[in-house]
Amino acid sequence: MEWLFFFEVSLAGLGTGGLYALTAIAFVLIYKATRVINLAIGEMLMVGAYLFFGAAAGWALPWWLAIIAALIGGGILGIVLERGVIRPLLGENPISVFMVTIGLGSILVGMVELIWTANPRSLPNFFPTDPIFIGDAFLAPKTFWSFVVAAVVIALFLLLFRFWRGGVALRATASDQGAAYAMGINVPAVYSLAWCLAGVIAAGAGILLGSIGGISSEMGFFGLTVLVVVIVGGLDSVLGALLAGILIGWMEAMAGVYLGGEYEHLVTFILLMVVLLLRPYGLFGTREIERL
Amino acid sequence: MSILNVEGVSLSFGGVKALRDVSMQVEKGSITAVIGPNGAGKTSLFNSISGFYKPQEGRVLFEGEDITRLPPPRRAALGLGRTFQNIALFRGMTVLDNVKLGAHVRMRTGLLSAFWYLGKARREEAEIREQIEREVFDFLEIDHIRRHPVANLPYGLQKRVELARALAMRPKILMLDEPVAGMNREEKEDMARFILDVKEHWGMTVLMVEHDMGMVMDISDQVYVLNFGQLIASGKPAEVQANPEVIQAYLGSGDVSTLREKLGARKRVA
Amino acid sequence: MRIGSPKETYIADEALFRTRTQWMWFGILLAMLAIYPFVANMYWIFLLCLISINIISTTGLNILTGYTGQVSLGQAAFMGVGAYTVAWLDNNTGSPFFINLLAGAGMATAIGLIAGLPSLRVKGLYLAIATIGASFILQFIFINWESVTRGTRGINIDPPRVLGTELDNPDTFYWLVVPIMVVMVILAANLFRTRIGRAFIAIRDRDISASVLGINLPFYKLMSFGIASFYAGMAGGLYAYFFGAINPESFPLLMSIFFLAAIIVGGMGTILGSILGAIFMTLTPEVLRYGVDFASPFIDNPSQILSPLRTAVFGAVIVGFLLFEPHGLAEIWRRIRRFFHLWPFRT
Amino acid sequence: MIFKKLARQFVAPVAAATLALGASFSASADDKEIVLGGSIPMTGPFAFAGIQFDRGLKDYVEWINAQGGIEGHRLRYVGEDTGYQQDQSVAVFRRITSRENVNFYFGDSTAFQQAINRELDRRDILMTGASFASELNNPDQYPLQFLLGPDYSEQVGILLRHIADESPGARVALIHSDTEFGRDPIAFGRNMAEQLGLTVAATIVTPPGAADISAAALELRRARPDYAIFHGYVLSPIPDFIQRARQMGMDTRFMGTYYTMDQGIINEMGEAADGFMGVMPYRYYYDEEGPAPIMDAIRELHDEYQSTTYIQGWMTGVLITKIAGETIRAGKELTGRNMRETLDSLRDIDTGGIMGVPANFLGNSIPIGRIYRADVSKGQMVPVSDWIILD
Repeated sequence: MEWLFFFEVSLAGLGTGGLYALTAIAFVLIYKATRVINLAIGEMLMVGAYLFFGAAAGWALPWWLAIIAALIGGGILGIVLERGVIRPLLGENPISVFMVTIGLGSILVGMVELIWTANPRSLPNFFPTDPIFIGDAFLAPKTFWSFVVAAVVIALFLLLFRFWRGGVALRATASDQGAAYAMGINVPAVYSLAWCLAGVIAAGAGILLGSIGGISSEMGFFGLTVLVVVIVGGLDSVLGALLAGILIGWMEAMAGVYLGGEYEHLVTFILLMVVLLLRPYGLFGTREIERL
Repeated sequence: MSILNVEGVSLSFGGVKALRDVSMQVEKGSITAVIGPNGAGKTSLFNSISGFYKPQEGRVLFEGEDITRLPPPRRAALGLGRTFQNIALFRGMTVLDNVKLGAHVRMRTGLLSAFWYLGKARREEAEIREQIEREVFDFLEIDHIRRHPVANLPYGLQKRVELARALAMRPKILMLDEPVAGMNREEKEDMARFILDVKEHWGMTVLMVEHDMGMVMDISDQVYVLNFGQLIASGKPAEVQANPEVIQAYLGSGDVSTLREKLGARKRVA
Repeated sequence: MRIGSPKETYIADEALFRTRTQWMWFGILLAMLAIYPFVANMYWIFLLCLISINIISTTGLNILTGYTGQVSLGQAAFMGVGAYTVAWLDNNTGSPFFINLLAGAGMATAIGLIAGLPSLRVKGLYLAIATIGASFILQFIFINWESVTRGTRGINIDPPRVLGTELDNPDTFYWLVVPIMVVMVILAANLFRTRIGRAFIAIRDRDISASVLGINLPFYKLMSFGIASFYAGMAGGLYAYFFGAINPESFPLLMSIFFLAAIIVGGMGTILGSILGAIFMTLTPEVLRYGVDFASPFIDNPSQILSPLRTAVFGAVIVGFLLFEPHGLAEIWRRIRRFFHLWPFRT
Repeated sequence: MIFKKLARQFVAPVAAATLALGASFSASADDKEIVLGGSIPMTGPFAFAGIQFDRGLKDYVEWINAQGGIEGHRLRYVGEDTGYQQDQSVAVFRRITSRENVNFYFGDSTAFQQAINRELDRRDILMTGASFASELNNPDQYPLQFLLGPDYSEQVGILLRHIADESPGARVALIHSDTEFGRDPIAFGRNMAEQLGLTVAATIVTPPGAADISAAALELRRARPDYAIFHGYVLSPIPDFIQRARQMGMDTRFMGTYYTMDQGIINEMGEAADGFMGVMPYRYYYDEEGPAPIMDAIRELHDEYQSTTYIQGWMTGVLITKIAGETIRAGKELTGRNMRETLDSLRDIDTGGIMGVPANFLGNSIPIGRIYRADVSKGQMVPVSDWIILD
């Protein structure tokens, strides 16, 4: 029974970890392409969830149409943020850009509260509700399905990143901007593309997260844990984001059950401090070389 | 008597060998120049001396003391002052503050005294200010811009402020990384005069890296030539100039700007 | 129009206020601060006390972030350390308030130094994130160290007593907080007239060159963390006395962002910026309230848009300043002043 | 206009001009008026309740003034939004008290009500509010505050009492959020459960704002409790817990405390809400049994359902009216301290039917409540116990 319980909790942790990994990918995508640490990722996720809520509950669209609408909305949001705020600041002190994303997060929260108020809401359920059993271990259907969706999206994204022309342009830009520019890649378009894709992914993650636990204007808090995930994984490493996402999801579930819910975030942030002190550039990140 | 000894220093980044077994001596009170084509390892040598790079092999001795493992600030405190190839002024400060910062290692103001700005802090600031005005500003003729933010100054003046900052440290050895790079003829001549004055009036030892052969040949007492991280020649300017290996190195490098400079140097020497 | 003023000595030229006019303005400012509590109503005195506390904390953060270039999102948590220290002393030892305040600031300094340790390994944004981590861990301690912090229930603090009078209301507390604020701002301004302040700026502008020029980076970075936390601790202690009760939720991450926003809006790396930024950020919600009051006949549920509007405007102010006036209000102020210096000869 | 307002607040009350202006709005100097100030969370995470408090208070004030006020005094309510932020709540308090002569004040959170306690004493104001924190239920520390019902510990106590009656020796799980709100009654609840012979099968903590409670749900299943009491939440993540528990085939009965027990739980959860129980100190809008003049007045005013937090606004009004009325009749000034004395002397308060039994203060709280159960087919909360009085 104990081992079964351990196994079940682990599975539940992996479920959350899948969402962390998915959101972390959105984050890493932005970082790789534009070198922006986007603290507003949690708020972008929240906006995506609210767009879905608005489309499904407000306009009464069927859930699949509402998802498409929310994803498109998330993508547009990404482009608008990039063109409107991030691009004018590119090349500025990275700290300014970092703080601008904090400001953006606040604006997004304010807008969502203006439109939908700060009341927590629940999203219409679109996952199958039959319980899932792996052996004897129970897995909540929401957790299972959101993990499946996250995994499929991540896989799709990795394929895109590898084989699609836009993905190649993204990777080229990420590894050497100047060279990419010289090769005729439209670097500004790549910036927009990265933000757009990240917006779509974040919106998707928001819908998944919201369908599990409901939505509120405070769900951007999720972004802080994602920040830890990407730091632990290494800011510019997709693989790192995936593994660290899963790891942290699992660790939080373990801490929550075996230590108590109040320790969930504590272990996350202690892990963060340890990684920063021992391996500042994360498990898989590239170390930046300093020049005089 | 030599003030600085570099003994068999080797430095590599990953697989790239930047310096291979380089040894040199800087005599007290001399002007010593390090020359070589682009990428020869001149700045790497400078950085190894001032402590930003840690060589894998060899030692650096300053006044007979092994400083190879000392962090940069400790070396500065011992009396190694320097300027940088790409001007490294602190853009958020005025000329005066930049120069005062050079005197950092000579000052002792502690935190409490600094907060209240009474007694020691106040006295020390006034003393340093007075010294800088007397020794540095007048000498380098930059007293009229002391309250200007450095960011908006023309290039030549910025170079001069950088020299001023290094001088404010009152170093025992002044290391200049390409002091006249990018200057016009007139500015170069000014700078050459300043460097000679530093040596003659202040008795300071100067170690410089420079591309401009004319200037090197004109004012140096001793020249070291680096190529591909190795020392290929050393001696008095005239000896070095005549060294076939040196000529080969410069011609072989295909470095157009160096060649042009070198030709210009010939003309001037002649 | 004002013309140059020749100096007799370098000491005079190194003074904080170099001209008679500057001294005069400073005197006028002090006089206004002294008169203020007699002419303003209680609410506006309350606001000025709050602004003073915010100025202290903002100034500290500006030393760390604006001057030394080390971004910190832990300022509120360090305030919490100061506040909890004061609260504990107040409830357990009965020591006089100035001892408590200094102890609070000292404790915050100690914690700040520990939290600053990652700055020796990482910089820039990594450091900012490390400070987020540090504030969460501190928050956890505030919540769970029940024997000292009383956990989520929070602690009540008795008002400070001076000569038998309780400073339990803004109009009396004013005489404690405003002088402390003025002194701490002047101390900060002094700091940047000395080698320590210059070392901070040098680290911000070019840390490696600074190191080669003789500045011990770890030492000065930690010192900067220590000073910022000292200011935070002092502000936190005053906060505890001012509000009379604190709990773990009194010092959220959002508050750290508030201070960061204040230095962006005011101007990074200027003392004047800390002051203007803290004033601006504290008063913006007030102005919005008047704005919404004013617009109330034309909109539905005016009272229900105020706080989301504040959140949005808070963000917009950060974004707006970074995009359009990255040097903040201090720069605007400088331009205005220059205009009047030259007036009427040039515009 | 705005400038005029600004000026009004800024300029010295000593200035003659301002005196004139000031007199026009500090009408409360005229002792025929009772002022109820309020820091009201009209926005922010607690807005769902704040908006209803505000409506309830406004409606009550209008109603009581139409009845001739309180012993001939008009009641006036001045509330402002706080966004549910403590610093804003304090600022609103300062703002309102610096221009009004406030007798009563309505606070929006435990933190604020604690923080402002000293100020109440100084200004001699009697406070009540949205918080049912056990911490505030301490007349020594908070002499000028009272609660509008049972404190959170007492609410959990009432639930446990009901459980012990219904199924003695049952296994109970406590699920709470890791917040001040959530932690409040836990220690008390565990103690009381033991005294009542119940087994505390698990105490599960969820981090604040937690979206995913998968692991906690598994923990709940492992504990296999007969009852699970949620505290420290409004809605989320309760539906998720219940849904998962049902999927895992558990037959645990779920319970909630006051702020969970509004109609919202039925509206939001639908079918899954059926059987959800909780403690409620007030009658629901549709609870028409027994004589209840105040409930009738509410129903007369509004045809549609009114939330429990709206009724809480009325409850505030009813208690204020009792306290102020008695104080006036005793010929005493309406200071906080005088009114506290009145409050202590009140016996068997008639709440006009908001509470089904006569109310008595115990300390700062009124430890009375009743267990209701969600009946989804009716779309209503139906009583499953009598009024339980804790002592």
